[in-house]
Amino acid sequence: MAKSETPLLDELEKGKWPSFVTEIKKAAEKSPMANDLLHQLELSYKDRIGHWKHGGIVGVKGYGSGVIGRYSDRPDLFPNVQAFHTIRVNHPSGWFYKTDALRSLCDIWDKHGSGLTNMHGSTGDAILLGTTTDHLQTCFDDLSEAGFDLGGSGSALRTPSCCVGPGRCEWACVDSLDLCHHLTMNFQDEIHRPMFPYKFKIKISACPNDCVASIARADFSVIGTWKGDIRIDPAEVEAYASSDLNIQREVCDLCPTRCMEWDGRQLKIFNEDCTRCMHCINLMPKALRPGEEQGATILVGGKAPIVEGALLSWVLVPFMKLEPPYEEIKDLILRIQDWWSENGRSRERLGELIKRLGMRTFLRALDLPATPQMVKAPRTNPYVFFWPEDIQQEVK
Amino acid sequence: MAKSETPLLDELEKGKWPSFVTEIKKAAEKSPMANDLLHQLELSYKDRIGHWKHGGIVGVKGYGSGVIGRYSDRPDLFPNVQAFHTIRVNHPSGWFYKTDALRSLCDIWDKHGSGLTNMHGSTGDAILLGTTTDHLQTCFDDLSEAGFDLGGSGSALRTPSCCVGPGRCEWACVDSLDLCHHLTMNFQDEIHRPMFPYKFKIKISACPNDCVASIARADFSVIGTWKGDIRIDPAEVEAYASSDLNIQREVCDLCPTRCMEWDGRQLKIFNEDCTRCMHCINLMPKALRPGEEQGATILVGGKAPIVEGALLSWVLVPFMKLEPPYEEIKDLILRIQDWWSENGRSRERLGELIKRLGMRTFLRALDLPATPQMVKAPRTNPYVFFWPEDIQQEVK
Amino acid sequence: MTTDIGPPDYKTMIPPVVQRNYGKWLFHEILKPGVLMHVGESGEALYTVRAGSPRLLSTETIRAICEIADTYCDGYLRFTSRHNIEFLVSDKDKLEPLLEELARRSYPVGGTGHSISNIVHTQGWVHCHTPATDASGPVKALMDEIHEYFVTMTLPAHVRIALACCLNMCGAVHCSDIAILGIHRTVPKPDNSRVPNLCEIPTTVASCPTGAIRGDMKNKTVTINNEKCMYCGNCYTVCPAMPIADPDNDGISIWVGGKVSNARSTPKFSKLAIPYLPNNPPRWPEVVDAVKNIIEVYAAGARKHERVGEWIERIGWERFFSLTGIPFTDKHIDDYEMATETFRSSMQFKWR
Amino acid sequence: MTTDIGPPDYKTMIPPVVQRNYGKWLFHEILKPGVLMHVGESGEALYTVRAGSPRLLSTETIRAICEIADTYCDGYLRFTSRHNIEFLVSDKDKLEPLLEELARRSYPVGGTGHSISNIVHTQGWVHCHTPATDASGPVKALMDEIHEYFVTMTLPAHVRIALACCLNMCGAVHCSDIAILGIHRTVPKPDNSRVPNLCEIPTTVASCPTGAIRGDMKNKTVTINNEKCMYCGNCYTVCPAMPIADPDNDGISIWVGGKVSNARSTPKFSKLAIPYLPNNPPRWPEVVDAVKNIIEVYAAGARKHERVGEWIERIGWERFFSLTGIPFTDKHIDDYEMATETFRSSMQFKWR
Amino acid sequence: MPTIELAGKTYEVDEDGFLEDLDKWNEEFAQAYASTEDIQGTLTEEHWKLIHYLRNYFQQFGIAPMIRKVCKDNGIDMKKLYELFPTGPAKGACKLAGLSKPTGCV
Amino acid sequence: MPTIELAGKTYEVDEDGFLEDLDKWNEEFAQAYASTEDIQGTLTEEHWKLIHYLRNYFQQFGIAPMIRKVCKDNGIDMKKLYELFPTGPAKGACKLAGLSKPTGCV
Ligand code: SRM
Ligand code: SRM
Ligand code: SRM
Ligand code: SRM
Ligand code: SF4
Ligand code: SF4
Ligand code: SF4
Ligand code: SF4
Ligand code: SF4
Ligand code: SF4
Ligand code: SF4
Ligand code: SF4
Repeated sequence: MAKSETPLLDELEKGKWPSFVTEIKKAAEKSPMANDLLHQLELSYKDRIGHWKHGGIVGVKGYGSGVIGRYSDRPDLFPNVQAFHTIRVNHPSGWFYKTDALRSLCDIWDKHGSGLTNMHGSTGDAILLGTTTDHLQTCFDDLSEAGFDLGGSGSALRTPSCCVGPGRCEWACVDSLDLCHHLTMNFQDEIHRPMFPYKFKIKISACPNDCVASIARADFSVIGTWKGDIRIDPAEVEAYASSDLNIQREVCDLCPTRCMEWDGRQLKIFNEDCTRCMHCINLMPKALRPGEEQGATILVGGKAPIVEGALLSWVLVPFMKLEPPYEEIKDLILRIQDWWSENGRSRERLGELIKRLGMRTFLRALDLPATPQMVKAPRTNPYVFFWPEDIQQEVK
Repeated sequence: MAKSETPLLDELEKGKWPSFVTEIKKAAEKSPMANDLLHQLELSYKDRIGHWKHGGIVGVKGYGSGVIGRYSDRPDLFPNVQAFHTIRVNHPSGWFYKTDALRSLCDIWDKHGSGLTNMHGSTGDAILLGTTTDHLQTCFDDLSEAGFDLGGSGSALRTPSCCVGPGRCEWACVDSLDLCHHLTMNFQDEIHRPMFPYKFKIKISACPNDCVASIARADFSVIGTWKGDIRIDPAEVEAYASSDLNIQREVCDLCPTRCMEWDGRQLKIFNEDCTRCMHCINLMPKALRPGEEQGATILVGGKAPIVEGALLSWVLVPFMKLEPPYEEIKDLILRIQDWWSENGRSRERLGELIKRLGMRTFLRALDLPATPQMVKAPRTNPYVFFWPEDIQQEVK
Repeated sequence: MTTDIGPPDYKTMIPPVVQRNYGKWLFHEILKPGVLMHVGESGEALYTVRAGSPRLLSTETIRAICEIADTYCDGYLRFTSRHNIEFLVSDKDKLEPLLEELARRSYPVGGTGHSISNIVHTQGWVHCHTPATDASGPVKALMDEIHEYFVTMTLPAHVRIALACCLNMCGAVHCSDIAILGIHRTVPKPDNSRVPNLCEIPTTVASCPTGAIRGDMKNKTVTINNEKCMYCGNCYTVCPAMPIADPDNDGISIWVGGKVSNARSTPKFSKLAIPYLPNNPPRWPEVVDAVKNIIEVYAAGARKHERVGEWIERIGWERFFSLTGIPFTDKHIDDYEMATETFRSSMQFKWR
Repeated sequence: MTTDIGPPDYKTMIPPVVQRNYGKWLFHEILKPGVLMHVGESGEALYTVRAGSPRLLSTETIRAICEIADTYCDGYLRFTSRHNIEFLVSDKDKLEPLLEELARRSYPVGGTGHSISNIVHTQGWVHCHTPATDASGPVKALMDEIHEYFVTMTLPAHVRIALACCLNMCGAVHCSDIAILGIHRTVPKPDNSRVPNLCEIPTTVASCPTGAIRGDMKNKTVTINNEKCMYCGNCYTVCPAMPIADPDNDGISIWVGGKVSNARSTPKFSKLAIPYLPNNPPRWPEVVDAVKNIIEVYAAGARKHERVGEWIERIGWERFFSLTGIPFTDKHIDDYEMATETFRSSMQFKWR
Repeated sequence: MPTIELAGKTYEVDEDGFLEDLDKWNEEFAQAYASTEDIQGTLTEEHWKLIHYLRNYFQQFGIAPMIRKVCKDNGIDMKKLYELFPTGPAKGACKLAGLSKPTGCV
Repeated sequence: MPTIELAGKTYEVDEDGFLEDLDKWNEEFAQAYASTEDIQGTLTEEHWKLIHYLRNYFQQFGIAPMIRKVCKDNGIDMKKLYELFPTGPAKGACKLAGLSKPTGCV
C-alpha cells in the first residue's frame, strides 16, 4: 500500500467522534480545492503553524460583506487553494431546515466551491468553506435563486441568531424565531453594507437559560423573562416528590434567593424574591412554568476580549413586551446604532463605547431611565458627575 | 442676657451626645486661640464654608513631619488663629494611658497651644489642635522631655496603630501591641523624615475581626490568623445550646463556608473548609477559640479613593509567624518600601504602584511565591505575560 | 536635643491586671451595653466601661476623665479605635460606682455589641483646608438623634458610621455600614496669576483622576475641561490656586453597606445611596433624617447578625431603594474606571 | 439582480407538528441521552434525536443526513447552537429505527442533560489567518477521549467546552465550563518595509490593549515595546506586516468555570487554569490529558447540578489547584486593567 | 507577486488588487481598475471627488474614514455610495483610491 | 501679605516664608533665609550645590524631585540632608531654593 500523504491527519480519523478529516477527504475525492486544503493542513500539522496569508477583501456586487477572503501562503505547493474564500450564508431562524433546502445548498456548493461547509459558524451562518474569486458572484447568484442570502461580515450588523424557542421549548417567553427573522429582514441593509464603527451582533434567547449564549456574544442581547408568579401545578409537584428528585436539596437549596419553601407536601415560592433564574423550573418542567406576563430583558454590550477585556451584556431595559411588528425594539436598536455610529471610534464595540463615555451619557442619549436593575450594586467610588441642571449655577 | 455671639454653634450644645462646642468653649475660657477658633467656626456655620487657607509648611528641627501648618483666611477677624498648626503626637500602642502621662500632655498643651485636642486622629495620633509657629519647637522640646514624640505626616511612614489585642482580647493571634511598638521604634527615621513617594501606613489587627480597620486603611496590613483546628470546648457548647443562642440558625447557617454541623448536641467543624472568618467564635467566645498555630497574614495596598479609587489591602503573605525581634516582617517592610521608592511616582501609593506595574512584577522583585490565596479568582482576560525564560528564544 | 525617642512604651501604660493576663485572656462577656468583662485563663477579670466621646476634647475634659480613672481605675484608661474612652476597672466593686459617676456626668455609656458606636470623623471646618462640610457638627447632630442606639444593643448587628469631610476620606468612610461624605460640586477655577508661583504643573495635571486637567506650559498654568471634572478636589490639594469650595453646591452624600471585619462576609466598600444633600448647619436635618431612615428600615428588615451590607445583598439593591424610598438615579451607576464590573450582567434581578 | 432577500423564512422549514404546537409546548422529558420528547398542550409530542457532528461537513455528509431525515423525519431537521444535528421525529414509531440507523452509521447520539455536548470551536489552521493552534484537531482528539460523557448523562451538571484558536475568541470561550484557547507567546516583529504600505499607523497603535505600540510617523511604521507586549495578536489583525505566529511558542491555554445560563448562579467568565500547553499535533495529548483531569476531578467532587464554576466557587480556588495538581503561578494573577478586582482583599481563604 | 500593466507602467498589487507601493498611485491606476470593481466606463466627477476625499483623509489622518463620515462629509447616503462603487467602499473605493487595504473587521 | 526686606529689596512671601513670585529669587534671598531654617552662618558650597540642583530640576521638570532622587543624584543620605537643612528638604531646602511650596502630602 502506498504510504499515506497525510500521516498526521490520518491519526485524526481514528476514534469514536466523527472526523473532520474524513469530511475533508470525502470532499477531496471530488474537489481539487478540498484536496489541496487537505494537504496544506497536513503541512500545518507538520509545521505547527497556519498557512494562510493575512486577510483578503473580496465580495459580491452591491454588498460590502458576506465573504471572507483567504489566500494560501504556499500557492506554489497548493495552487488550488491559492484563493479559498468562505461565503457566509444567512441561516433560517433556529437553524431549522427542510432537506430540500439543504440539498440545494449542497448542489450550489458542489458547483462553485470546495464542497466543504461549517454547519454552522459561531455567529450562526451556514459557512461555505472555500472557493475562488471568480466563483463568488455566480455562487451568490445561484444562492439568491435558491432563496438564500449572505450573512454579515466586517463593520456590519451580523447575522442575528436565536434559540429554538417556541419552536420546541415550553419555556419560551418571547417568540425568538419570529423576532430573529423579523429583525434580520428589517435590517438587511445594515447586514450587507457595513456602515458601523465595528461589528454589531444581535442574539435572542427566549428564556434566561440563554441557549444561544446571547449574554456572552451579542452587543444587543434579547432574553425572555416574565413578571408575576411562577405557575405551579401541585399535582405534578407531588409526582416529582415521589420520584427520585429531592425537592428540598436539589431544588430549594439551590435556589439563589432561597425563596422557596418545601414542607414535604406543598411547594411555596415567595415570588417577590424570585430572580427568575430558571433553576426550579428546569428541574421540574412538568410542575412549574414561567409566569404569564411574558416579555424580554434587553441587555447590551457583550463581546469577546479584544481590546479591553471580554464583556457580558448589561441590563438596559428590564422588561419589554415583544410582539409584532416589534416597533419598540426596532426603534431602540436604531437609536443605539445611531448613537454608537455617531460617537464610536473605529473598531470600537458598543460595550466599549458605553464604558468610555459612561452609562449615564448613553442613557441620556437614549432617554431611558436609570433603574437599580441595571447594576449589581451602586458605585463605590465618589467620582460622581452632576448634570448642569443639578447645580446652582448662580454662585461665584 | 447678652445675645450669644455663636447662636448656630450653641444649637450643638443641646442634645444628649457630648458636645464638641462645649469643649471648644471650655478651652476658650482660657485660650484666646480657642476663642477665635470658636468664632471662626461660627462664621463657617454661617457661610457654610471653611475659613482656613490652603496648606502650610512648618515643623521642628531635624524632622520633616509631625506638624500640620494652618492659617486663617480671616486673620483680620481672628488674629489668634492667624496661625493654628496641629501637632501629631505618636500615641502609645493600643491607646493605653496612665493618667499621669495624659496629664503631662495636657500641661504641655495648655502651655503651648489652644488646649484643644483630638483623642485621637484617624491614623492614631494624639492630635494637639492649634498653636502658633513660634511655639512648635518649644512644645516639641517639652513633649520630648515628657517622653512623647511626634507622629508622621507628609510622604513618610505614618504612626502605626493596632487593636487592643493581647492587652485585653482573647482572640489575639499576634501580639499587636508589641509589634506596633516595635515597628514604630524601629522605623523612627522613616516616620520623622519623609523619604517616600507618598504616605505609607501600617496597621495591625490581632485577628480577622480587624478592629483597627487595617485592611481598609493601611498600605501594609498585618492581621492575625491561625492554622489548624478551631478549639472547641464541648461543655461550653452545651451551655450555649441551652442559652437563647440558636446555634443552627445564628452560627451554622451564617458560616460563610457552611463547614459546621450541629446535631443538637455536638458541634462539628470541618476545619479544612473553614476560612477563619471568626463568626462562630465571635458568637460563642466561651466555647470556641482560634487554633493554636498562630501568626498573621500580611496584606498590602489599602487606601482611600484618591487617585484611582479606594483599595482594600490584598493578601501578600498568607501566613507569617510573628515573634520578637520580628526580623522577617521588618525585612519585608524594608524591601517593599525600597521597591516602592525606587519605582513609585510622586504621590503614588503602594497599592497604586502594584496596580500599575502588575502583581507579578512586585512578587518577582520581592522574591515571593504566587499563591492562590492572593486572589479571589484567577484572571479572566487572556492577556498573560510570559517571562523571557518561559519562552523558547532560539526561534526566528 | 534628643529626637526619635518614639512614643511611650505601652508596657508602662497598661494596668497590672492586663500585665498579668497579657495574651492569656480566655473569654469575654458584655455585661450590659458599654460594659465588658474579660476573663483571663488565670480567672482574673478586667471590666471595661466604654463611654462616648466627641473626640474633640479640651484639656479640661481630659483632666476630668483622668480624675475619674484615678478614682475607679487606678489611673488606667484607653481610647478605642473609634475614639471612645474606655475605663479599665480591675476592682469589680468599683464598676457600679463608676457607672453612676458617668451617668451623673452625662457620659453616654455604650457602643458595644449590636449598637451604633461612635462616628469616626475628621476635621471639617474646625481645622482642614479642603472640607466640603463640617465634621464634628453633623456628627453631633446625628449622635443626638441616634443616641438610643449607642446605649442599647437592639440592632440586628453592629452599625458603624463614619464621616469624612472631603474625598480624601481621612475618616476612611469607604468601608462603613453608613458613610457620610462631604462632596464638592463645583469645578475649581484655576487662578492664572497664582498658579505659576504656587503649583507644580505636572503634579497638578497628574492629580486629576479623570484627566480633566491640561497643562498650559507657556503660561505656566493649567486649564480644566469642565465636562470631565467631577469635583474631587485633588487638584486643589496639590495646587492652592484652584479653589473648589462653594457654599451653595457643597454638601453631603450618603453611602451604605460597607464593612471591614471578615466575619461572615468579606470586607466590602460602601456604595452610593444618596448622591447629594445640602449643607444645612447647625443641625443638618436632611442628613440626620436620611441616615435615621436607613437605620430604621435596616433595623426593621435585617436578620440577626446581618450587617447593613449583608442585609442589602440578601434583599437586593432593587429592594433597598424601594424600601427606603430613596430614588435611584444615573449617578448611582458607576462611570469610573472599573464601572463595568458593577453593571448587571445577568437576568437575575428583582422587579423592585 | 435581486439582493437583500434575506434568509429563507423559518416558517417554511419547521415540521407540521411544530407548526401546530408552536409556542404551546407544555413540558419535555429526556427519554435517554440524546433523545428528547416535547409534549404540547395539545398532547401531541415531538421527538428530537441529537447527534454529534464535527461541524466541518462535506456536502456528501449533509446529503447523507438529509437522507436520514427524509426517511424518519418527513425531511425536517435542525442544527443546534452547539452545532449538533437534531432529527425532528413526529412519528413515535420512527424513533427507534432512527436510533438504530444512527448507531449503524456510527453517529454519536447524546449531548443532552448532564453531559458534555459538542465543543463549540472555530477555524484554526483550516481557514483562519491568526490561529495559534488548530481548532478541529484538538476538538476531535478530545471528543474521542471524552466520548463517553457525550453519550451518557452521568456528570454532576452540563459541562460546556469550547475552543478558540486565538484571542479573538470566535468560539466565545470566555464563558465556558472548560475553555481551550490558542495563544501566541512571541512579540510580533513589524516589517518596516511593508508596514508603510499595508497598515494604518494610528489603527495599529490603537489596536494594542497594553499600549505597547508606538507610531513612528517619520518612517511610517511602528515600534513595539517588547516588555509591554502580551502577544494578543490584535496588531497583526489590523496590520499584516507584523507576523506573530511561531511554531515553537504558540500553544494552548486552559480556562475553567465559566457559564452562560442564569440558572442558580449568574453568568460567569472562565478563569485561567493552565497558562500554556504545547501544540502537539495530531492529537494534542497534553491538552487532552489536562482537560480530562479537570473533568474527572470535577466529576468526583461536585454536587449534583453544580456547574464547574459553581463547584470551584464552593470549594475555593485554593482547593481547585490543590485537587487538580495544577500549579498556581504569577500568570494566574491578573495584571490587566481591572486586575485589582480579582485580588483577595479579605482574610477569608483556605490553606489549600 | 501579481502585477498589472497600464500605459507602459507595471504596478505590483496584492491578490486583491491593492497597490503594494502606495506611492505609485496615480489617476490612470484608478481608472484602469474601475472595471474590475464593477464600475462601467470612465470614472465620473463624483467618483473622483470621493477618491480624492479618501486620499486626502488618509494622508491627513493616516487612516481611512469610517463610512458614516464618508457619507456625511460628501453629502451622500449608502445607496449612492454603492451606486458609485458597487463592490463597496472598503473593497472598491479604497482600492481605487490607493489606500492601504482595510483589515481586521471582516 | 507678609514681606521680608533685604539689601534694600522687598520680597513678598507667604506665611511660611515661601516666595510669592518665584522669578524674584536670587542668592541673597536664599542666604537671608538660611537662619530662619536653622542653618548657622553663611551657606556652604554643599548648600549651594543642593539649592542649584533643586532649582535646575524644578526648571527642567516643573516639579521638585523626590527625596530619594535628591539623595541619589547628590550622593548624600538623609542624615546629611538634615544636617544641611535641619528643617528638612520640603520646608528648608525648597524654600531657600525658591521652589513653589510643596503641597498635598502632609
Ligand atoms: C467563522 C467564525 C468562526 C467559526 O469558525 O465559527 C469567525 C471567524 C473569524 N473571525 Fe470571528 N468568527 C466567528 C464568530 C465570532 C464570534 C462568536 C459569535 O459571533 O457569536 C466572536 C465573539 C463574539 C464577539 O463578536 O465579540 C468573534 C470574534 C471575533 C473577533 C473579536 C471581536 C472583538 O470585538 O473582540 C475578531 C477580530 C476582528 O474583528 O478583527 C474576529 C475575526 C474573525 C476573522 C474574520 C479573522 C480576522 O481577524 O479577520 C475570522 C475569519 C476566519 C476565516 O478564515 O473564515 N472574530 N467571531 C465565526 C463566524 C461565522 C458565522 O458568521 O457564523
Ligand atoms: C487629622 C486627620 C483626620 C482626623 O481628623 O483624624 C487627617 C487630616 C488630613 N488629611 Fe488625612 N487625616 C487623617 C487620617 C487619614 C486617613 C485614615 C488613616 O490614616 O487611617 C486617611 C485614609 C487612609 C489612607 O491614607 O488612604 C487619610 C487620607 C488622606 C488623603 C488621601 C490619601 C490617599 O492616598 O488617598 C489626603 C490627601 C493628601 O495626602 O494629600 C489626606 C490629607 C489630609 C490633610 C493633611 C489635608 C491635606 O490635604 O493637606 C488633613 C489635615 C487636616 C488638618 O487640618 O489637620 N488624608 N487621612 C487624620 C490624621 C490624624 C492622625 O495622624 O492620627
Ligand atoms: C475596643 C475595640 C478595639 C480597639 O483596639 O480599640 C474593639 C473591641 C472589641 N471588638 Fe471590635 N473593637 C473595636 C473596633 C472594631 C472595628 C473597627 C471600627 O469599628 O472602625 C471593627 C470592624 C468594623 C467593621 O466590620 O466595619 C470591629 C469588628 C469586630 C467584630 C466583627 C463584627 C461583625 O460581625 O462584623 C467583633 C465580633 C463581635 O462583636 O461579635 C468584634 C469584637 C470585639 C471584642 C468583643 C473583642 C474582644 O473579645 O475583646 C471587643 C469588644 C467589642 C464590643 O464593643 O462589643 N469587633 N471592631 C474597638 C472599639 C471601637 C469602638 O469604640 O466602638
Ligand atoms: C438545542 C438547544 C437550543 C438551540 O436552539 O439549539 C438547547 C435546548 C435545550 N436546552 Fe439549552 N440548549 C442549547 C444550548 C444551551 C446553551 C448554549 C451553549 O451551550 O452554548 C446553554 C448555556 C450554557 C451555559 O450556561 O454555559 C444552555 C443552557 C440550558 C440550561 C441551563 C443549564 C444550567 O443548569 O446551567 C437548561 C436547563 C436544563 O438543562 O436543566 C437548558 C435546557 C434546554 C432544554 C431542556 C429546553 C427545552 O425545554 O427544550 C433543551 C434540551 C436540553 C438538553 O440538551 O438537555 N439549556 N443550553 C441548544 C443545544 C446545544 C447542544 O447541541 O448541546
Ligand atoms: S433559551 Fe430557554 S426558551 Fe430558548 S431553548 Fe433554551 S430553555 Fe428553551
Ligand atoms: S426561578 Fe430561580 S430564583 Fe426563582 S424560585 Fe426558581 S430557583 Fe428560585
Ligand atoms: S482585632 Fe481581634 S484580637 Fe484585635 S481586638 Fe478585635 S477581636 Fe480582639
Ligand atoms: S470561623 Fe467562620 S468559616 Fe470558620 S467555622 Fe467559624 S463561621 Fe465557619
Ligand atoms: S477628609 Fe478632607 S477635609 Fe476632612 S480632614 Fe481629611 S483632608 Fe481634610
Ligand atoms: S476637582 Fe478633581 S476632577 Fe476636577 S479638575 Fe480637579 S482633580 Fe480633576
Ligand atoms: S479564534 Fe482567531 S484564529 Fe480562530 S477563527 Fe477566530 S479569528 Fe481566526
Ligand atoms: S501582540 Fe498585542 S500586546 Fe503585542 S504589540 Fe501587538 S497588539 Fe500589542
